[in-house]
Amino acid sequence: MAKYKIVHYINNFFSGAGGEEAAGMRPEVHEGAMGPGLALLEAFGEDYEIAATVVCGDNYFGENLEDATAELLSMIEPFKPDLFIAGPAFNAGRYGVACGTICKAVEKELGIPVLTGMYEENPGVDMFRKDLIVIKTKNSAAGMRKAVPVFKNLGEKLVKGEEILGPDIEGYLERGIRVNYFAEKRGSERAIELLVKKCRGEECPTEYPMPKFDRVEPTAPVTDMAHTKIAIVTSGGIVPQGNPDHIESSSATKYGIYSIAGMERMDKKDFMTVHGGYDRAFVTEDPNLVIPLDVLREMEKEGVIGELADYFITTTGTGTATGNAKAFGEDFVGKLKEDGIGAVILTST
Amino acid sequence: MKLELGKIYIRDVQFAEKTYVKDGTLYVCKEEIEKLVLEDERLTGARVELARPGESVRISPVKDVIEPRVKVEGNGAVFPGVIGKVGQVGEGRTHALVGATVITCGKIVGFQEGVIDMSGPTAKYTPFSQTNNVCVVIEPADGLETHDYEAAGRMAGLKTAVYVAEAAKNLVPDEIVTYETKPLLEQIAQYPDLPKIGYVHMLQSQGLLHDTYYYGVDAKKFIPTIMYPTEIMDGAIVSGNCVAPCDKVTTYHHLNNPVIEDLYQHHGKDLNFVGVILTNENVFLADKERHSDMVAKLAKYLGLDGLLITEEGYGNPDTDLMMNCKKVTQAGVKVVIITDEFPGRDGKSYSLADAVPEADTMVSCGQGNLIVHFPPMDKLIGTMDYVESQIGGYAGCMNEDGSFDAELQIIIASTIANGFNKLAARTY
Amino acid sequence: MVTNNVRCLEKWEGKLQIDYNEEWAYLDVLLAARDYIHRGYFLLTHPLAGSVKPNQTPFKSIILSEESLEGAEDFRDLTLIEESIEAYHKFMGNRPLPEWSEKSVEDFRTIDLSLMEGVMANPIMNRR
Amino acid sequence: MVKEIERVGIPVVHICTVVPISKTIGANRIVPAIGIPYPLGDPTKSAEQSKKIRRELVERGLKALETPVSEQTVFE
Repeated sequence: MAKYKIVHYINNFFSGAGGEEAAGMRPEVHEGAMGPGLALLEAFGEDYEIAATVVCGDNYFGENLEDATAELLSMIEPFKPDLFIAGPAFNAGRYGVACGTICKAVEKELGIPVLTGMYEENPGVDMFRKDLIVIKTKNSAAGMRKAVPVFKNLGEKLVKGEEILGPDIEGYLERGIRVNYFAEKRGSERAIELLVKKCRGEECPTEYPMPKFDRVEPTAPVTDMAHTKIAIVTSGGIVPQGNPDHIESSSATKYGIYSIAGMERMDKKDFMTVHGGYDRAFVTEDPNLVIPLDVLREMEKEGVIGELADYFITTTGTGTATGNAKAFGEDFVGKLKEDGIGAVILTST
Repeated sequence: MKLELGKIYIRDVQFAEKTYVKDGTLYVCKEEIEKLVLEDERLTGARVELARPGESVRISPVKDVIEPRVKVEGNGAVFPGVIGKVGQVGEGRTHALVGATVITCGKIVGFQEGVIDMSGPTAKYTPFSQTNNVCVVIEPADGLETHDYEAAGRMAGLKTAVYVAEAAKNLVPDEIVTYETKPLLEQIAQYPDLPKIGYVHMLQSQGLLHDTYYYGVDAKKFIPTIMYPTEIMDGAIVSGNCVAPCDKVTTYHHLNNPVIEDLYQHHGKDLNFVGVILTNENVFLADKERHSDMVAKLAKYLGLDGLLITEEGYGNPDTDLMMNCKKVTQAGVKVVIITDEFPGRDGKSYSLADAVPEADTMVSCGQGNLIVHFPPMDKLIGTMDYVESQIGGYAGCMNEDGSFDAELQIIIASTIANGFNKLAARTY
Repeated sequence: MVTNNVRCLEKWEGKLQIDYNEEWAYLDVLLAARDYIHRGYFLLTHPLAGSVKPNQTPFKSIILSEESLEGAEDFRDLTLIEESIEAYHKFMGNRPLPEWSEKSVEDFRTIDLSLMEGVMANPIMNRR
Repeated sequence: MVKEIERVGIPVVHICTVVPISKTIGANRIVPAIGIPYPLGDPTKSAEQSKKIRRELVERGLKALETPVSEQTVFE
């Protein structure tokens, strides 16, 4: 009988190429097992072989997500593997993200089962736990020995299409999938038992946790406004005349960053509003009603604030999905950080 | 208020010349039931069929399920204000044909009617695969308006149940269970050291196909009130709705409310069951705010230490559920919620349409989006014409051999959110 | 009232300000209601009223008002409408709306109309 | 957007007309604006007055940024 074929993904460090100095290495493919793959190979036994090991530097992967994924896929595909394993990444953040990304791509493009492993605080866990089976590991490579049998057990089940049981039984991180089962007692009885415990102040674990309420803790205040660089962000739909980037008047799918360098105030000759949620007449006449550039310039001169960023960030708030707005924020905060912005004034109509 | 429930166990159902019970078998007269049902000129067809546990039988689309019960001693009659005269119930003695039901089915009223399989892999999801069912297949008059058809179907089931239950009136029950709740002050004094526990029973009340009746009063028109738990056992609450089949609280489930039954089991042992607060699930947000305020007020007024909340339906009622939970918790009363889940096909989405942090203790009755396979059955009671459009079904889900695939939510009471079943869900 | 149900339009045209569009899908009605909320309107009826899941019925009617009828928490309406939109996507992702027969479509109009009739019969509507 | 800015540790003040929306989206420092068609200023008054109002709002916003808060706070 032919052996089941596995392709294994590891990073620069585990391939022996080196640490930070090798993190920029491009994807490579090696026949057979190497590094942690040797322990996996031994555990899986003689019915399995590690046909190839693919390697990529963590930084190269992180900076070239799409290219790296495509290159790796083209290296993996010819081996026609039955199973793909990445990592485990333990607590290495960039490695974790790389493992998750490549696993997801392999599963989607090649349609084969995939497995990875991480320490539960690895940032890759939250990004991929819903999509992948992520085996729970310790936070360092010292946990490899304990992780190996879990990889073997789950890998075999995946290859043979057997039922994957709960996370605690199998040793992977909870994916958040709700699965039915028959309890020993009916729901009303279980509820009453929980209520009695709750009334006694005892522990009463819920069978169904509420979603996490996404709140962000308030940041510490600005302590030195006179030396702080401020940026303006708005959902008021102010854009340069002609709306060059075609930001929608409602249900926006994009945002824009536009220069205010050298301007003393928002001039109606330069700017307009595309916001579809309010009577635009006043703002069309005076865009400072949404972007208070005139007064901020005064304050800049007076030394009340340190400096004003020479651009503003804008989108339309009305009808815009919270998911889109969140994505805009995630996208532009990097720029704010890079530009040394110390505080933001966000205006909305 | 004290009620003796005389249980007569039914292990088989057969047709006969007249309706009676002998040695655990319910004999029913088909002709008399059909005649009774057809007294309503809104219905032009009525056919009685029997379905027993283990038979290769499928019943669909099911409107309501009712346990036959009859008042033997004490005030009033079952289903007061609907079949019986308006009058206080919940005291004296009532006989029940346990293990028998009346099921109404037939041409669809709405899309929210479901399936019962008496055997096969899906039978385990519904309690009615274990009961001996007298099925009344009804046919509406041509052009009958939807509201009228719903009402006619509802009455047909209740009338049949009352008719069948007459057979239990003069029998000696196999078992008598006594339930008692005293007036509030006495009840609290009876077990002063035990936590005082109540139950908030939320009734579906959104409009056509979404109504419930308390002593005949349309639940969307009442304000939250207090009920003795035994009232419900005499049919004070009647289902007039077809929410999603899986979480439909049939009249059978009102008569046999599991929370009330189990609270009585614990009564005097580790808790003091004080009473039931009835409330509704209206579409008006002002009603929701007002009624959840009132629920919290009543909970506080009754001096409760803790309470359970159950809902019926998905979406709109989730908001009532969460408002009730939040406000009752803020009033200082401990809450446990019983609910079912709709996490989407991949099982990964949040299951309810609303959420509050106070809902920190919930019991799950399973998730209804799971796809299950229904093999062909030898006999069909009702019609399969609508399977593709029933909730849980989908276009192309029917196969030529009579088998089909559908979401679990197409099965009557499969994930009923009052904890009647053992089905639950956990996170993988 | 924002609605895509012609029978609601027929019944209350002239009595209520009705934002009706035959072309609207269920989601469009939710989005229209959200836009009203963004403009300061309050929800009077629950966006998912009916418990008919969004991938079952093509019809949706929602009543809003410039005045709030109750002392609701600040973010209730916005949360409700966003949760409803999320629920819509969840169910449609699960399984899209079937191609109903005209008879079924009419039944769904009736159910939606009936929900709104219940609302309109509520004495609270007379307050304004 | 406001949450994402705050998440990376940049203090942010939300000057907005509909305070409940701001609360819902999770802003921690909120300054109520004048009105939907003209959040910062009042064009129905003279240009000087309108600008004065704008300046006051921005000053309030800066003050909010300089104030320690432990939960969502509206700076009236």
